[in-house]
Parts: sequence; structure tokens; C-alpha cells
Amino acid sequence: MTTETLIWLIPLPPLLAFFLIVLFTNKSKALSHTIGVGAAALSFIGSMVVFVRALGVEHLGESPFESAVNWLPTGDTWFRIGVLIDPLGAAVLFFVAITILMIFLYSVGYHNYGQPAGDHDVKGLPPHGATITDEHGHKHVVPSVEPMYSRFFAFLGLFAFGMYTLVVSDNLLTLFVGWEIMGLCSYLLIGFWYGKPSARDAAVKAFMTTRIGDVFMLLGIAFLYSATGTLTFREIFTEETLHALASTPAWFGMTTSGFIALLLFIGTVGKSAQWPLHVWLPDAMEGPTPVSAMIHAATMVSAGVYAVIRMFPLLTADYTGHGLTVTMSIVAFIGAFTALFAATIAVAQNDIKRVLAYSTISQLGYMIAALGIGAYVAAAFHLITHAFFKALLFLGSGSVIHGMEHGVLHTGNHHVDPQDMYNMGGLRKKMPITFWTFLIGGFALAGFPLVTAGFWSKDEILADAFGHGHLAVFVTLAIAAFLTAFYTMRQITLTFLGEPRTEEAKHAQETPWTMTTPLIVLAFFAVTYGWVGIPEHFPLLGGLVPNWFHEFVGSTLAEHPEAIEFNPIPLLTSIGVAGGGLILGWLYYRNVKSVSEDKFQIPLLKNKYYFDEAYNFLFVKPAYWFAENIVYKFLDKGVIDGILHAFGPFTQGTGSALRNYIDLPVINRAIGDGSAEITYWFGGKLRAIQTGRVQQYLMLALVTFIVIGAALYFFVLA
Amino acid sequence: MTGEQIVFLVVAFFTLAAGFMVVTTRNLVHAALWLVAALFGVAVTYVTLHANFLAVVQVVVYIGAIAILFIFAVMLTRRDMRDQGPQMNKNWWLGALLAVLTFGGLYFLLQGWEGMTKTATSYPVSFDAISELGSALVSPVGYVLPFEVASVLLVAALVGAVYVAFNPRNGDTRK
Amino acid sequence: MVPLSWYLVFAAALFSIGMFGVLSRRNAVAILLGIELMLNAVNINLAAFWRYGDVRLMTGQVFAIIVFAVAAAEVAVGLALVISVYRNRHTVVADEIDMLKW
Amino acid sequence: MNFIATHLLSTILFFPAVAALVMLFLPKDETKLHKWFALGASLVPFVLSLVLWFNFDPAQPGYQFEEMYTWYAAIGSSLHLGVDGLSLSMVLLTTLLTPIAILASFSINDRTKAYMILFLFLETGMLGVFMALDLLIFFVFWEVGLVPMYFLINQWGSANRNYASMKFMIYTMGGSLGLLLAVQLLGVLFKTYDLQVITEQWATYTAPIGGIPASTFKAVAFWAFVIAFAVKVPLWPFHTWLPDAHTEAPTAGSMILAGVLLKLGAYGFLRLVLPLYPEEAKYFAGALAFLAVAAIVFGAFGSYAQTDFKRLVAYSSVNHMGFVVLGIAAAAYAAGTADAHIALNGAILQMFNHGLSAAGMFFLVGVIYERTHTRNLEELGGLFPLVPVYGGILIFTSMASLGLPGLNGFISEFLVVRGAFGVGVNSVPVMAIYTAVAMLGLLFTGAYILKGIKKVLHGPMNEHWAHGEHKLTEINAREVIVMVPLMVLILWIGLYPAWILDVINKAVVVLF
Repeated sequence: MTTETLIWLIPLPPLLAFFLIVLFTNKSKALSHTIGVGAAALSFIGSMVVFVRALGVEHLGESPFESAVNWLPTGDTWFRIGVLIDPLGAAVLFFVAITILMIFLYSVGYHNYGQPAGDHDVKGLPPHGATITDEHGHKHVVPSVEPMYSRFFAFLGLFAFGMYTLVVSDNLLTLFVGWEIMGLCSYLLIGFWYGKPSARDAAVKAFMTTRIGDVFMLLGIAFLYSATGTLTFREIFTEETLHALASTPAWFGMTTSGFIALLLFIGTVGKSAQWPLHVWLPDAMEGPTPVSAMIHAATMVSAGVYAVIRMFPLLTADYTGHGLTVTMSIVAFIGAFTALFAATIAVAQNDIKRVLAYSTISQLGYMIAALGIGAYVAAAFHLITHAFFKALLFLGSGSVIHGMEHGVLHTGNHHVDPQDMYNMGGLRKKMPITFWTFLIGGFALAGFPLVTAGFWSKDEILADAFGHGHLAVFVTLAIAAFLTAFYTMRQITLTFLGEPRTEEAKHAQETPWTMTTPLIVLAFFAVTYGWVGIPEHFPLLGGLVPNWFHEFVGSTLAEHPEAIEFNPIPLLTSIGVAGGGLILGWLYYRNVKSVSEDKFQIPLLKNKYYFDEAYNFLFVKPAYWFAENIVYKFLDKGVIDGILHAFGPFTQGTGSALRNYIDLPVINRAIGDGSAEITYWFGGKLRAIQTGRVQQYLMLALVTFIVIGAALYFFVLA
Repeated sequence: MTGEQIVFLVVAFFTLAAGFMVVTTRNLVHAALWLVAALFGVAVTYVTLHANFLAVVQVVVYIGAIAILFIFAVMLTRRDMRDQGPQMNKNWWLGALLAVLTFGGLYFLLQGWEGMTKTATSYPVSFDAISELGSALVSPVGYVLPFEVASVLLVAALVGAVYVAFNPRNGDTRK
Repeated sequence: MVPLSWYLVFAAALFSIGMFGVLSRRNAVAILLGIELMLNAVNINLAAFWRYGDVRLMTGQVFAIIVFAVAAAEVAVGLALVISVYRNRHTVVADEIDMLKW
Repeated sequence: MNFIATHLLSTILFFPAVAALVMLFLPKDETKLHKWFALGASLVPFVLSLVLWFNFDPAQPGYQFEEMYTWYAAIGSSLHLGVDGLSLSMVLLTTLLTPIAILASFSINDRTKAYMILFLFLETGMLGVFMALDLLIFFVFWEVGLVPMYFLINQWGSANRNYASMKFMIYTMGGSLGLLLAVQLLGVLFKTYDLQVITEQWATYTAPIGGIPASTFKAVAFWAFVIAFAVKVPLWPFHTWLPDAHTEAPTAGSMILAGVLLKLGAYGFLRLVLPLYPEEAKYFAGALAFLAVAAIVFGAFGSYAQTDFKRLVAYSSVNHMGFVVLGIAAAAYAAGTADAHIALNGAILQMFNHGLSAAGMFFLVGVIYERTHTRNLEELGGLFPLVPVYGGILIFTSMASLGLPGLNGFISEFLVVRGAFGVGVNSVPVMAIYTAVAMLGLLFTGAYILKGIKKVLHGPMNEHWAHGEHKLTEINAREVIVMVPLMVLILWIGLYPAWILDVINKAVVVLF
């Protein structure tokens, strides 16, 4: 099988799995998850084969794997869609395939496969546990299997299809197709437990917020297509096309390329939950944990960054190297601001998943900021390392929650929130695998020097920012990095270290192999993946391992980016903030025993700067008010229907006026009745001559004859 | 004034006078008799016009049949009409006026006609008017059609008269 | 010779007299009498025009004959009607036979 | 067979009407017979139109399968039928949706004979519009379609049906008065009503008419056409009949109303307005685009404001058909360019797609209404656990309506946006702004669709409908069969639109 054919086939198994499960196997849990995991494994194998073959191609950047077919007729030409695996695509495909497979596997355990059906479980709500009686006659409450188990795998399959489609696309339109399918799946999966009103609302919020970005992106796609006549990446990213776009002015002082890039970037803002469209992501934690991992780490939010990385040549088309363009400034600003902004909120969150959610927003801000300042490779590198360790963290947190739920079921106290970190503590003994893998993930996120992948990628971004003189970005990101380390350590400390703070935490249990295996695999990559991108001039380590990542991914661009000169300042900063954050976090939180002792529970941060409330007040409510009162009640029902309804009375008025003033008096009375009356009157008068007497008739006839005859004679004949 | 003229004037005067009596006499039997007289005068007039056959027919049909029919009718209906009440209706003056006007009108019209003073050509000696009339009546190129129509009319009138005058009550009693 | 005009005036006079009878007499039989006079006046005219025209054309006489026939028919029907009316209404006064009205 | 081969169009056109006449002689109480007879009778045109579809040669420009019969020689009108890629897709849509709608109305048991007869007549009326190549015939069929629909709403509708049917009837007829007048003008002017002849001559006609400059006359006639079609499409602000009519009509009536009848208006724009009035269309394209954008935005907002499920879906039609007109307006601005072709491809495909998704949505609303006898969103909610299959189908169809990539709605909306924006970028900048504003409508499309799903399916399980006499039953096999063809087409067009778009595209390139 040629590589191109294989690439075409990669997205298909999950899609087929989706249809198979939905249409045929949804009654059977075993069959459904077999199909789901099997499909993910097939795609994984395909992806790995493609990845390995891609590694073996020299100058993959110039001659990537690509293949296209006619899809849409557009006038005299065809719009072609196809697949493309260039170095960037291969690198992304690699981590996507791994994380997706891991998430599929993890889901089996997470949804309690093999456990009995719940006592009171209903579709649309999380399982509540089942009572079983063991051989000694003791009753135990154990976790129960998810009632919509099969459906979950179907949705995951569709999600995976979306992501694979996005990655292998050779054009913006199919990228957008995959992008939107993921949007749908995130909607379906966040709202998986649709019985919970919070989940239901979170799903709508996620879809709508990302859709705001999507419509801009669609506009950007339309603009790009209109301006260049193509959406295929490799046709757009040619010298002439980019130059033409960069030299055409568009609106608001931007070049066409900058404007299009900005429109596309707004799509990313929505998808990657950047400020100001970040509000959906924390709420999206309502979904099952594998979903959070899927959405936040491996796929959907990464897709946003991936899209910007893909469109990097467009973004920087009018970038001369001196001074950021308007678009790049905006991108850099939003990225840096989001990185800091989300990190501050994360410090004050107590829900284990929400901390990770804000951390994700913050880290995505890192990547966006990196792209804004033109650090292409660094952004891609951080995207991948982040995907690994953030998936790890999410799955780890899921494992923690799962363990806590065990405890909750054991004690039977359902008022204890298994996601609240203040209900945990001391879990390292109960859940050792989860602890160690979570620790690795956390340190990677914090950027623990040298050993973790997060350190290398984050360091590269800081180095890029410093090296190109974007000091504001550098400082902002450094502060954010410090906060990241701080809240990460806070999380680890509160969750795993110390002593259990609740009864439930004491009875927490390690999770089954299906859940821990993905943690271990991901932990492996969270450490090792950093080593493929060690800068060449790094002290001691530099050059031991070639900076493969830079070479490989960098070759995607027509103009290979230069590796940044080594500078100790960003390195020291990076080590300093990471180490400092971790140590401070540990020092402070090892002593905190309850929420009330936590000094960082600042209302402003706790309430996420009141963005939800503000948006609700500024946009959601006015929109509904506008829709209901202005558009529907005032315009449609009032004005338009009012005018229409006025036709009725008007017509009736005209009609009755015609009737009352013309028809009745003039036509009826005067002409109609009048002629009858005249005839009647004449008849009444004339009937006097109808005597019935023959002679009188005769006389009358004669008189008439004579008169007429005389008249005729004298007036006509004479 | 020739003899013919004198004869004509006398006959005409007599006829008109008789006619006048017909329309003015109170007694209907008298009126019917005066009609006979007037019809006889007309017959004489026919003779002066050499229309001998017409004169004969006048005497036979009119005087012999029609006038007698009148007298019968008068006698059949005279029970309440004998002599009482006026014989003229109240508009008789208008009738008179109209009659005068008609005569005046006719006279006026005739006067303006150039054929008015025409005199007759002498009657052809060997002309057999009766046979001519007979063949004209029955000749296909003559007047056979009006003649037949007249005969049909007569039959119809006969049937109609019988029907109208027939008294059903009497018919019933006859049975 | 007698001029045509004499006959015509004579016929006109007779006609007018008959008409007077028709218009003025109360008795229905008398009205019929008047009609007979008028018919005769017409016949005089027909005969006169025959005589004063081309005598070989028998039109005048033929129509006089037909008028005879019509007159006979008319009298027969008329008198029958009079008798019928008299039988039903016991009157032959034309003024009183006035059912045919409004 | 030879007869059918040479008279394919007229067979398709008149078969339903003839079947309806035959139906008159069926016994009155045989409800089952009526339904199956009508279904069979409506399947025949569908099969024939498939034959039509496969025998149609897209590569050949102009009309195919033309037929011409003298109809009214004195005024030069003839029954002239023919299809090109544009009308072919609409014919297929009509013949497809009619059996589906008839199958959907199998649950009706009240006066089925009359109901089915009206439906069959309706089909002939709609097909006639799409096939007519004669202005007068076009107008006749245009009006013929109204009558059965009026009775369907008026007799089988829900509570407020009198108001709705009256509004529908008067509004649509009022709108077409101008059309009739303008058609008469053309007929008098050219002594014929043949569309091809008139198109050739009228577009370039310059001589003054009755002392009035041709341009003035054309502008007035243009608006007469536009208003007639705009009411039918419906374009903002002529749209308020639609929510009422759709809401009150019986389920199948709404399906046909949204699926086909609205397309008549858009078809009128494409078949008559653009070819007959290229100059005027270009001149007034801005106004048209403005109204289209207003329809998109206000339609979305209007839909978002509803608490009645069916009305929500009804307003979505305003929103979706706005895209059709937007594409048409864009094409009018830049006739002949690639942008215009793309926009028109999008507009026509959007017509087809909306026919599928709107019919599906209305049917699904009908399914739930039949069971619960309420359309109030506040009384529904939490139904997903009770009716999972229904829920899945509803989400699928909703997503098609929302324009989710991978399903049909996206393709057409993308093409329209692309075309309109392309016109904006390459020729008339204002179109770019209109397109951008239309995006707001697209955003709120999401809002109302999600609102619908949220309020019907999601939420805590609805106890009211879960037990006892109110127990909600799952969508049954017949109803699934109704949805299957629609869903298959939705997905098929979404994944591989070329099979239909190629036909449309070739026609568009030739025509505009």
C-alpha cells in the first residue's frame, strides 16, 4: 500500500467505528468497545507506519506525501481535497495517534467496564454505583458501568475521525471539516451526561463559544479562497501567492494576508480557548474525564494551535523580521495575556480538573504567543510535549477522581465532591501509579529542568522571545511559568502529599490496568519527548542528541527557521521560575489543611474575573432579549405583522366605505331600486289605460297610429 | 254628368246611408237589416265595376249567409240588450272623431296621389273575367296558395266556432 | 265615366263609418257589424283597382274573394265568441267584457 | 415505453394529477387503500425522475427533454416543458419529497381521500413550475400549487389554522399579482410567452413602451417579479406568513412547504429574474443582498426567540433561504465571474439541502408532536433517555440544518459565503460586509439549533413523559423509513457533493 493511500485510510476506522456502533452494536458493550479501541489501534498503526515512512524521506518538507481528488465543482474549475503529510503533519500525527489510542483504552476502565449495571442509573447521568453481595453475604457498593457505554465509544470514534481528518488535510476546508466535527463531538461529549443541567449548558456554551470563532474562521477561509482561488496549503504557501497577499492592503491597516490570518486566528481563539473566548473550556469539565483529555490535551484545543502553525506562512507573510505586524502583535498579545491570565485563575481553583483546564488555557496561550513572535518550531514543540503531559495529567486526574469515587461509594456519603482537592490528600500511598505518573506530568507542566519535556519546549519559547527581543512577551510568559509551577505543585501537594483529609480519601483505590497503562505510556513520552528537541548549543547536553525536532519540523517551512543562539538568561529564568514555583508551592501548601487556610482563594480569581457573569450580562441575555423582544415580538409580530394586519381593517374599511357610500346609496338605492321604482311608478300610471276594453285599446292604437303617421308624413316624407 | 256617374252617386249615397244606419240604429235587428242593405249597395257597386262575379258572391255569401248569421246572433243574445241603455259607449265622440280623422286622412292622402283621377279603360268585350278568375285561383302560377290558405282558414274557423260556441253543459245533458 | 277617385272616396267613407261603429257601439254584435262594413270598404277598393288597372291581372278580384272567405271565418268565430261570452257572463256589452286587464 | 421516453416530462408532471383523479373513484372509507395508492402514485414520478436524472446529459447546454404543445394559440402560450441542471435537481427534490411526505402522513386518519388527492395535485403544481418554459404556464402552475396547500393547512392544520391558511393564501397571491401583470406585459410585448424567446429579447430590449422608457418599465417589472418570489422564498420582511403557515400546517404539509414550496420562489429568481433582468438585478443586487442578510440574521434571531418547537424550525427556513438569496444577489452583482458561479452553485445546492433538512426537521417535530400533543419547548426536555433513536436522528438532522461540515448544509453555505465574499473581495466591496454580517446569522443558527436540542432532548429525564399514559413511545419503523432517505442524502451530499453539484454547476456555467 502506498503511503498516500494509507494516509487516506487513517481517519476512516474511527468513522466506521462510529457508524458501526451507532447502527449495529450499540446494545453490546463488549463489541462496541472492541470496535472502538480496535479502530483507534488501526489508525494508530497506520499513523505509525506513515510516521516511520515520513522519517525515512529526505527533504520531506519539499516533497511531502500528498494526494488529492476532485471534490467540488466551482464554475469551470474543481475544488480538490486531499491528504498531506509533511514534517509538521507527521509530528502531529504521531502524538495524536498515541494519545487517542491511550484515551480509548483509558475509557474502558474509566466507564467501569466489567462492573454490574447500576441500581438506579439512568441514561444521561453518571453512574451511581451498584450493590453486590460477595460470597460471604456482605453487601458492597461498587462502581457501576456507564449506561451509555457504547455511545461513548461511538462519539470518541467520531472525534478521532475529526482529528485525523484535520491533521491529514491538505487544505483549509477539510481541516475546517474536521475542526467542526470535533466541535460537534465536544458538544456531544461535554453534554454526554445531558441529564445534568450543568453539563447540558456547558455543552451549548462550548459549541456556541467556539462557533463564534468558527464563523470568523469560515469568513477567513472564504476570504483566502476568494483572494487566491485555492485552499490547498501548498498552493497558498508559494512565494508568489504569499507575496501577492502580503502586498495587497486590506482593511484596518492590515495586509490581505494579515487580515486573513487574523480571521483564521479568531477561529483558533475560540477553539483553543484563548482570551476572550476561553470561558467554555473550564465548564467543559462537565464531561467525562477522557473527554476532557481528548478535548483539552490531545486534540481539539491542539487543533486550534495546529491551525495557526499550519497557517504560519500566511501569518508571517508580511513579516520582514523587524517589528511585529499588526496581526502578529495581536496574536502575541492574546497568547501572552491568556497565558498569564489563565494561570492566575488556576491558582484559586479547587476542582482538580478545573485547575488543569485553566492550565491548558495558559499553556495554549504560550504556544499562541510563541507563534505571535514567530517562534514556529518552539510552538510546535510545545504543542506536542504539552499534548503528552496534559493528556497524562487529565487522565491522571481522572484516575484520582475515580479512586476518590471508590471512597465515596465505600462511605456512601455522596455529598463529598470527589473532584475537590481539599477532600483529597495523601493519595500517593493509595494510588502509587497514578501518583508517580501525575508527578511526572506535573513536573513536565511546570517545566522541571532538564528531565521533563515541558522544560525543553517552554525554554525554547522563552529563549525565542528573549532572543528576538520581545521582552514584554518574555516577562509575561516567565511570570506565567512561575505561576504554572506554583499551582502545579499546589495541586500535587493537596492531592497526593500529606495525610488524607477525608474518610473518602482514605478509602481511595488504585484504578484498573486499562487506566494506568495509558498513564505510564504517556508519562514515558512526557519525559522523553523533550530530548528530541534539545538545542544544539545547550551547555553539556547540547549535541549529545541531535536537535532532531527542529530540523524535522522546521523543514516544513520553505524558509527553514534558524535555531536561536544560546543565551543563559532565558535558561536561568526558566529554571528559576520553574524551580521557584515548585518549591514555593510545596512549602506553602504542605501546611494548608483546609480551604479556609488557603490565602489565594481571592474572590476575583475564584470567580474567573467574572467573565461568565459579564458575558452573560453583556451578550447572552441581550442576544436573547433582542431576539425575543426586538426581532420576534417587535419587528415580526409588531411591525411586519402589524402592517399586514392593517391590510385587513384597511380593506374592510375601504370595502365598507364603498358599500355604505357608493354601493348602498348610489348603486342600490338610486340606480337599482330607483329604476325599479320609476318603472313601478310609470307602470302604476300607465295601468290606467289597461282597461281590458277592446274598443279603448283600438282607439288608443288608432290615435297613436294617426299621430305617428301624421308625424312621419309631415316630418319625414315631406 | 253621365248616367254611370249618376247611378254611382245614387248607389254610393244609398250604401253610405245604410252603413250609417248600421252603426247608429238602436235596434240591433234593424242594424243587421241595414247591413244587408249596405251590402247590397256594395254589390251594385261591383256591378258598376264590371266585377259581376264578385257582385254575385257578395249577394250570396254576405247577404245570404253572413247577414243572416248576424240576425241569428242578435236574436240569440238580445234578451238583455233589447232596447234599454245607450247603444253607444261613453267614448262614442272619440270614435266619431277618429272616424272623421281617418276619413280626412285618407282623403288627404288620396288627393295627393296622381292616379286619383285616372279613368277606366273600356272593358274588353270578349274578356271572360270569371274564367280568368277561376284559373287564377287554382293556377300554380296564380293564387292557388292563398286560396288554399283561405280554405284552411275557413275550416279552422269552422272548427273553432263550433268549439267555442259549443256548450259543454248542453253536451252533457245530450248524453 | 266615373273616375277612380270616386270609388276610393266612397270606400274611405264606408270604412270610416264602419270604424265608427267598431269604436262606438256597446254591443259586441254591433261591433262585428262595423267590421263587416270596413271589410266591404276594402273590397270595393280591391275591385276598383282591378277595374282601373289592367283587367287581365286578376289580383284584385282574387283578393276580394279571399277577403270574403276571411270575413266569413271572422264572423263565424266572432259570433261564436259572442255567444260563448254571453253564455258565461250574460252580457254582450263590450265594455263589460273587461277581464283582460291589470 | 416509447411514449414515456418521448413524453417523460409530461408523464412525470401529470401522473400525480391523473392519479388524483383516479383516486376520486376509490371508496371513501378505505383509508389504508388511499394511503398506499397515493404512496404508489407518488413513487412513479420519483422513479421516472430517476430515469430522467440518469438520462440527463449534464455536459449538453440548454434544456433537455423538451416538449411543446399548443395550449392557448390566440395569445401565443404553449405547454412548453424542459429541464436543465437547475430545474432537474428541483424536480428530483420534489418527486423525492412527495412520497416521503405521503409516507409521513400515514398517521392521518381523517378524510384521507381528500388529503391524498390534494397532495397529488400539489405535486403536479410544484413540478409544473420547475418544468415550465412558458411564462404563462409557469404562472398557472405557480398558482395551482397554492390551492391544495391552502386546504391542507386549513383542513388538517392545528389550532390557529384559519388565520395561518388565510395569511398564506392572501400573502402569496397578493405577492404574485405584480408577477401576473409583468408576465402579461411581456406576453403582450412579444406576442408569445415562450421563456427562451422572451429571455433573448427582453434582456436587451431598449425601445420605449407606451412612451415610457424601457428602463423604467423594466425596473418596475423587475420588482414585480422580485416581490412575488421574495414572498415565496420568503425574504425578510415578507416572511411572517411562513412561521404561521408552517406551524399550523400538518406535518407533511410543513415538509412540502419548507421542502419544495419555498424553493419555487428561489427558483423563480434563478429561472426568471436573473436571465430576464441582468441589468436591473445587478443594479438592485445591493438591496437584494441587504434583504437576504436581514433574512439570515433576523431569521436566526427570530428562531432563537421561539418557545414553540415547530415555529423555531419554521424560522430556521427564513434563515436558510436567506443564504439562497444572498448567493443569488452576489451572482447578480458579478454575473459571469467564477465567484458568481460558486455563489449560485451554493445557492442551488442550498435549495436542495434545505429541502432535505427542513423536511426532516419538520417531520421530527411532527413525530414528537403526535406523541405529546405539545410543541412547547418548556414542556418537553429530557426526552433523550426515553427516545434514544429519535434523539440520534434529531441531532443528526439538526446538525445538517446547523451546517455542520460533513453534512450537506455546510457545503452549500460555504459555497454561498465563498461566492458572496469572493464578489466582495474581487468586485463589489459591500458584499464582503454583507457576508460578514451574515456570519452573525450563521452564529445564531447554532444558537437556535442547540436551543432546540437542549430543550427537547437534554436535561434531567422528563418524568411526565416517562410513565403511564403519557409514556413516550420510540420513533417507529415507518417514521424511520421516512427519515432514512433524507439522512442518507444529507450525509451523501455532505461527503461527496459532486454528483449533484456537477449537474448544477454545468447548468450554472451555461446560464449565468
